[in-house]
Amino acid sequence: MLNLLWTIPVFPFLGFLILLFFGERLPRKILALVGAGSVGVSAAVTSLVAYAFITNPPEGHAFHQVLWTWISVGDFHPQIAFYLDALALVMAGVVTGVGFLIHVYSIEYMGTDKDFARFFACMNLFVFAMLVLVLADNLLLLYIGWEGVGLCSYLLIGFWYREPANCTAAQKAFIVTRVGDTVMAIGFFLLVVQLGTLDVQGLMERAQSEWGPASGMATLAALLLLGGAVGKSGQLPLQTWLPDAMAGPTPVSALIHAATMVTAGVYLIARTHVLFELSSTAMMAVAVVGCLTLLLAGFSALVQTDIKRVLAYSTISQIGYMFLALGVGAWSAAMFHFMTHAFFKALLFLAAGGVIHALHDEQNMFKMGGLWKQLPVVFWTFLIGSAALAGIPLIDAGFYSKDAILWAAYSSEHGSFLLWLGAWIGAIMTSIYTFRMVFISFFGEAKNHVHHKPGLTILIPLIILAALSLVAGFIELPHNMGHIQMFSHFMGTAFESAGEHAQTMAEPGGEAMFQILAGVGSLAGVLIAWWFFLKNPASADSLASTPTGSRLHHFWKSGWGFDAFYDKVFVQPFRWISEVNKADIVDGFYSAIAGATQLTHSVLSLTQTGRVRWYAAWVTVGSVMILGALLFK
Amino acid sequence: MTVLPVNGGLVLAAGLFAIGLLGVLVRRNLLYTLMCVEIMMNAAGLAFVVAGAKWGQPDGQVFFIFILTVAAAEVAVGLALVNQIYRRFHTLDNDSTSSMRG
Amino acid sequence: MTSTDFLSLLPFIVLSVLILALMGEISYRRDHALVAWTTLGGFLATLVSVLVASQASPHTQEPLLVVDGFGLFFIALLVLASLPVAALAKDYLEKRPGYREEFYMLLCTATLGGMILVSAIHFATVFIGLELLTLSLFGMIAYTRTSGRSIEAGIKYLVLAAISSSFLIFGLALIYFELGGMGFAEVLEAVKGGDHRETVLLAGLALTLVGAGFKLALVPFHMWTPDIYEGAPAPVTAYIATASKGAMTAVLLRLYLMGGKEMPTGLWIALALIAVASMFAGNLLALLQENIKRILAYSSISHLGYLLVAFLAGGTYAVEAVVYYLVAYMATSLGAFGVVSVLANKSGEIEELDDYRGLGWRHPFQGGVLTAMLLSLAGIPLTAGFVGKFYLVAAGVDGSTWWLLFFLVLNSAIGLYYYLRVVATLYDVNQKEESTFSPLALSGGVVLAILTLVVIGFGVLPGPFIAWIRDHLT
Amino acid sequence: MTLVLLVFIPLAGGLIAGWMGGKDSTACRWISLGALGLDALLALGLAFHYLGGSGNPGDSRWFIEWSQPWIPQFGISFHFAMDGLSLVMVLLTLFLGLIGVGASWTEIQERVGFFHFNFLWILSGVLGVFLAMDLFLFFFFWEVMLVPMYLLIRIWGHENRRYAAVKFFLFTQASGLLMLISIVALALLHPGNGQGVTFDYNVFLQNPLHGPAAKWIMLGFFVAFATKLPAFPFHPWLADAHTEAPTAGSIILAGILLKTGAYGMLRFILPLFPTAVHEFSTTAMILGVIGILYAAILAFAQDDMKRLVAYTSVSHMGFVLLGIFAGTDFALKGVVIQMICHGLSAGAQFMLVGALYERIHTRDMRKMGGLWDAIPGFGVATMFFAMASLGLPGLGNFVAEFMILVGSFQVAPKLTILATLGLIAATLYSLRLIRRAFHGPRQDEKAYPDLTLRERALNGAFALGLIWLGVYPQPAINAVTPTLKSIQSSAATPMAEHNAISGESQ
Repeated sequence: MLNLLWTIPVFPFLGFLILLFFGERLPRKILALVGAGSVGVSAAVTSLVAYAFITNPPEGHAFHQVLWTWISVGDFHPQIAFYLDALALVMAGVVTGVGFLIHVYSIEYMGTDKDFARFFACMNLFVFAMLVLVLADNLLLLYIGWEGVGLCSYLLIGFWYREPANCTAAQKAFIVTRVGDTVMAIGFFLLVVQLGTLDVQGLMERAQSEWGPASGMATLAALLLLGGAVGKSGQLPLQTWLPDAMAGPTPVSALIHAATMVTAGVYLIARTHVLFELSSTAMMAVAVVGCLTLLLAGFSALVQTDIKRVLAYSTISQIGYMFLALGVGAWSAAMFHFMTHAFFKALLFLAAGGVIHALHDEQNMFKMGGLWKQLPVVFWTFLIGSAALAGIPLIDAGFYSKDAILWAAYSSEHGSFLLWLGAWIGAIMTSIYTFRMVFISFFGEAKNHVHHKPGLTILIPLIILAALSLVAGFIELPHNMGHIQMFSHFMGTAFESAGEHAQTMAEPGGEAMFQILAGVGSLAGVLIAWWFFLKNPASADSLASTPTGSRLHHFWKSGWGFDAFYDKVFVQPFRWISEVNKADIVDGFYSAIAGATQLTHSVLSLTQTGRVRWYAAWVTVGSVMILGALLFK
Repeated sequence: MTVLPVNGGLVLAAGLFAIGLLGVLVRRNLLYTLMCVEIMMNAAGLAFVVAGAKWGQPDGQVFFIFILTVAAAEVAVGLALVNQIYRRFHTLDNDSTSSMRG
Repeated sequence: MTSTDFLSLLPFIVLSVLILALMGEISYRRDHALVAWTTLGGFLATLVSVLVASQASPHTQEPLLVVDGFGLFFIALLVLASLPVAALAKDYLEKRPGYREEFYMLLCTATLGGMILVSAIHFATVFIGLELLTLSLFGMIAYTRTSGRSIEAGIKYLVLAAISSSFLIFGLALIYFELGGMGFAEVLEAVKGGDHRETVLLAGLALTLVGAGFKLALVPFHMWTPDIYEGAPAPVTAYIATASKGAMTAVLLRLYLMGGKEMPTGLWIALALIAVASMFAGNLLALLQENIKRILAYSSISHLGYLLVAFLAGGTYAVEAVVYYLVAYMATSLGAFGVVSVLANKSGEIEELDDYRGLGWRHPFQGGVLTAMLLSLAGIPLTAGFVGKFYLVAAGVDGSTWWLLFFLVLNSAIGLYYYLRVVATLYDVNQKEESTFSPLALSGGVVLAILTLVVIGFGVLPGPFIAWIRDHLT
Repeated sequence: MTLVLLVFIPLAGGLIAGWMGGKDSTACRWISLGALGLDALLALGLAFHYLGGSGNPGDSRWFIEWSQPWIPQFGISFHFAMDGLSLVMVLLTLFLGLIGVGASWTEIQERVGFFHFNFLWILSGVLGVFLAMDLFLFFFFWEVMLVPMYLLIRIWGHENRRYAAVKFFLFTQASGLLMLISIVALALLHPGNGQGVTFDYNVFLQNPLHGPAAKWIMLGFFVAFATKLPAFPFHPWLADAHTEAPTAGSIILAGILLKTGAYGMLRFILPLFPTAVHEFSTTAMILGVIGILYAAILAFAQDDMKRLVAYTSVSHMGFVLLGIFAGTDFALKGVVIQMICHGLSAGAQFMLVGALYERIHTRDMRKMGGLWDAIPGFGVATMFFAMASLGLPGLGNFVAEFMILVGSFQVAPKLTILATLGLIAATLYSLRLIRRAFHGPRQDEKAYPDLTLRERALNGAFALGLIWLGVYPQPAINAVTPTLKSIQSSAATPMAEHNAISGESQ
């Protein structure tokens, strides 16, 4: 059964090919069938494989499938090969499962778009690339998926390419992530040159044996990989592309820019965790990046007016949590949060998409309002998603996964109070902005008319995801609340070399207090949001209209000025140089030579006067010169 | 003492040559040009005679005869051409025979 | 006169007889075709006589002449260059009014002068040969006297040639004054002997060089070239470019072989400067030139500059290089001017580049030949010019004259520009309709075809000829 | 003899095609297609025989060798030989040649015969370059291809063709003459095999030249190859030539002619002048890196689509230069893959631009926009090759650039990091091209025909090649491994001695 592994990515790829070559000719029903069906088959195969993997774990809790040798140079033999362990399986499951739901959702959501086929082609290609990414057994193959998802992200953000702003957003996404990718590529060079392989397992072993802890080389390599991870996952300082990426259709935002692709960075670090563990500096860097990002994004999310941008910033922020978890060595907590986040964030996006769809592409929250009556299913699912995002205690998955991270941020050997505090403030912020969104969009007076209600293909995925957002948390409960460790045990097979730091440090009494703090924090956030945005909206406005307030508001809304900064420092100088040198200065040099030659020609031509006396004079001059040369040399 | 007059002959020849050359350079009338060329050739001839005298050989004078012949032939052709030029351009100004240039 | 004398001088005698025969023929009855065919036959007979003479060579006619392999080779070369000129002239003069027959006599006397030049081992002989050649050229250049430019060219050449001859003979006089003789061997001996560098001798040498430089159109004695090339009838231009220059080159080569290789430094520097200046002046002047004959004239200046590089390099390959290059250059120039000549129509020659637009499409043969010749001048592979350039480089490398080589390369690049300009014009799509080229006559066609074959043959299979040069000339 | 046939079939085909052209253009196209097809079959036969394993060449350096004296006085001979590197390049040449004929099927309507004559002669010259193992013969072919290429640009090119054609010719010819000096100098200064002067590659190879002379000679070669490659600062000819050439001309210019420069460096510079290369390598690598970035910035600034693609070639060839002079196993293999992949991706891009020009009659991207709407097939194809060009993993260019960069990282990490920025720059210009031409609102509402079946097939061939090299480049790598190994060993052995000597003196 495990041998079917290679087919998991193949189905979406076949779907892509069919859609690419016959997309123009096939009827929409077939297109939908191919587009969503290929992912569905893939999801089914994944569950078969998962079943086999869990019931009958392969040796070493990892399954390795080599298709062929890709390149072979000297001792370097990267293969086209897949590697399945718990980590990859969870990722693949989420990618295919959530992916399938989103595909189904898209059938209706994109149903009237004239580029239906292109949409599904890109989506299928994305799923293929993402699966390659998560199943790759070496970093080079991972890089195929890594850049492949980047390409699909670009294609889908710019899906409505007739709108220049969308194109710009797409380009920005590609370029910014490419910057990270390039840093990562340099990391690969370092790894190949130093360790001679890119096979993840081999690499980890060699890193441990050749570099040992606290090695500068390990730090360097880990930081370079981190560069790639922050690019893809929208973390500081490369987070600027993600909010703009919302220009794509909403299912794209759900699948690529919330559930799967943007967590690739998390996956990468988890995959190479051995390397990171060799360097406490790198670990610290990951944690700090995560912590700062979650705060920054949280504040930015607070002031957005576009519902998708709120969700985008919240995605950045939540991935910040995952990075924080990674940085403190809470590997399985990070993956746990990844999984729950995939469910509830996909849900939120899809639900938001339902709203947007119903209001004829209206994304501004302040033009919504009162929707809970008109779109009850959407409202309730959205509310569940919001609760999970905000981490409302006990009832939802988000609480458990986030709690695990908060606890680890404090208790792990890499953790600290400051990290916890940041994460805690972030949690409060999360719940404020989440419920701000809920209150503004769904409550209050209706400012817009619902044009058409979503159909079943939209609602069913919502309901499934909502259910998952609620129950997924119960597979991993803190030891003082049922102590279920299904997930971390399962994950432990992938992280066994690392071990879980959080548990070893745990002091029994402390954890409960932190859980209470977390719960209180999120509930307080809901209250604050209720006060400012539903009960007493004027107070929020007056707060924002003070000079400091409006400056802060603007500052946060523009994502802390990163865009402007990058524009000044990178974009404009580059444009300037390219514009100045458009005609190629070097060419000017050669043109100057050519010009000088032609000038000489004209001057010399003047000497050819056609007058015999002038010619005779030159004969004379020449003879004098030769005389001179011979006589007075 | 005997060398000096011989060298003197050479100097004279050189002077004549220079005069002829200068004439070519400054005179515009083609006839004068031809005459000046003639002077140059004869200057060279004189130099040969002087040199022959230095070595006590007849070769110098023989050569002078060659030169005379050549000069005569050249002038003959030259005058014929001058004739043609006058018919065609109605001038003997050699600066004006410069339709080809550049 | 012994039989050896007779045998060895047979080429001279045959040609002289030819001149006499032509004179008689013309005085009896003017028949252009007959005279032309007689000339061609006579030239062929001369070629045969060269073979005969080679049996008797080397044979020295002290102190003036030598008939040896070297001389005979160049005699043959001169005759081979004169043959196509005669053939081209036949077509060319047909289209011109006036008497045509005397032209062939002048051609023969000029060639005889050239033959004397290449056999000379004494400066007196050089003088005689040179003047014979030059005097005949006066007539040839101005031959189409209905054309103002022809006469203008004639008088210019006459005046300037006479001046340069004066320089030459004055120089000779000085040499004679110093040495009491003008044999090549004597002069070279004196020049080589470092302690004997009398001022007068050096001055004589310098003035002699002026004469040679003029004939070879080297800077700064080059100025006559474009005007005379333009004004002279195309076959004559071809002759000046090839036979006249070839003969003078042969003299220099003989001097070089007899010991001029070890020239005084001052002379070397002067020649190097002349070479570089010639390359630059020739190429730069040709750069944007619009008259094809002037382009070729300027290009000939630079080509002689290239040739000088081999002389100056003085390595093992110098002589081979010069000979090969000269032969290649002569064949190519004959071909190029040959095309101009066959294209000329009744109203005159077609020289403006603009008129050649689209020639390659309208007259593929003429266009193709001209293209081949231009590419050979540019030194593109598959042509003799390429091997020639290779040879020059080999000689330069062998003599380690790196700077000269550098300039050579630089100038080749400049040269390419205008050669290509012409080639491109030939294949330009928007052709000019009003220019009416003469249809191709048989003799012209045959000449061009043979020359093209030679140019390409020497480019593709240079081996045999190189071997021959090595066996016979060095 | 097979090798001679390989070179002479296109030559003969060109003559026949040129002769037929006046009468029947279609026949003439088929003749050139046939001649190239025949040649390609021949080459494929060789490939199967020698790379398929059955005809293992044993320890001989060459698969086939053929030699006939040509100018024995200088030890010059018609010496053809083929090894893996040559074979790969020959295959690439013929592939692109076939594509080129296909791409000009409808584009060239005037003087079809002469066009194909020139086209086939160029290919013949290139094939000669890849197979000649006598330096004189090499130079001969090196130059032979120039004139037809010149005419190709000059006659069938776009608006500014005169300028571009002359520029192309002058740059390559001037640098070529420097190489001629170097070749002759090498032949004359080299001790040879004891039988007088020789131009034979094998002789030089056995006994590489050292010392100051070697340095200067090497520079002569370098300038010629760097101009052809082209490397900064010898690149300005390329933008004009590529932009103005007809499509087929651009394809083979970018696809093959540039590769002759890289090939020359691999074949001649590295093994023949090991010590000189050792001293010079840093400079060359710096030039390579400058080229990568400089050309990328230039590409970004262009409005003319073809010019943009042209500059990307310079940028990509910067990687080649970097890799060659890094000289490691990785880098050299990457260089070969890069040569092939760039041939394919740039060829395809030029073909697309050409096909686009046939439809909308402009290459100015300011006049395009939103074309995806009108001609989605073009959009997909352009996107694909733009991605290949920016080094998307999974396509050949990525493999190539990755290997080159790893290889150069081994010897020059800092330079390599700079070079890696080229990947970002490549993204910038590639996306800009897509953005300006295919995305955004339409500029006009005219309908244009999308890719025809013929064009789809040609693009498909390119795309398959790139994908194949992207996921399974091993056959190509294996084919050139022995060659590169011997290049490296001849480059390394004397260097080791050199180091040993200098080590002792310290």
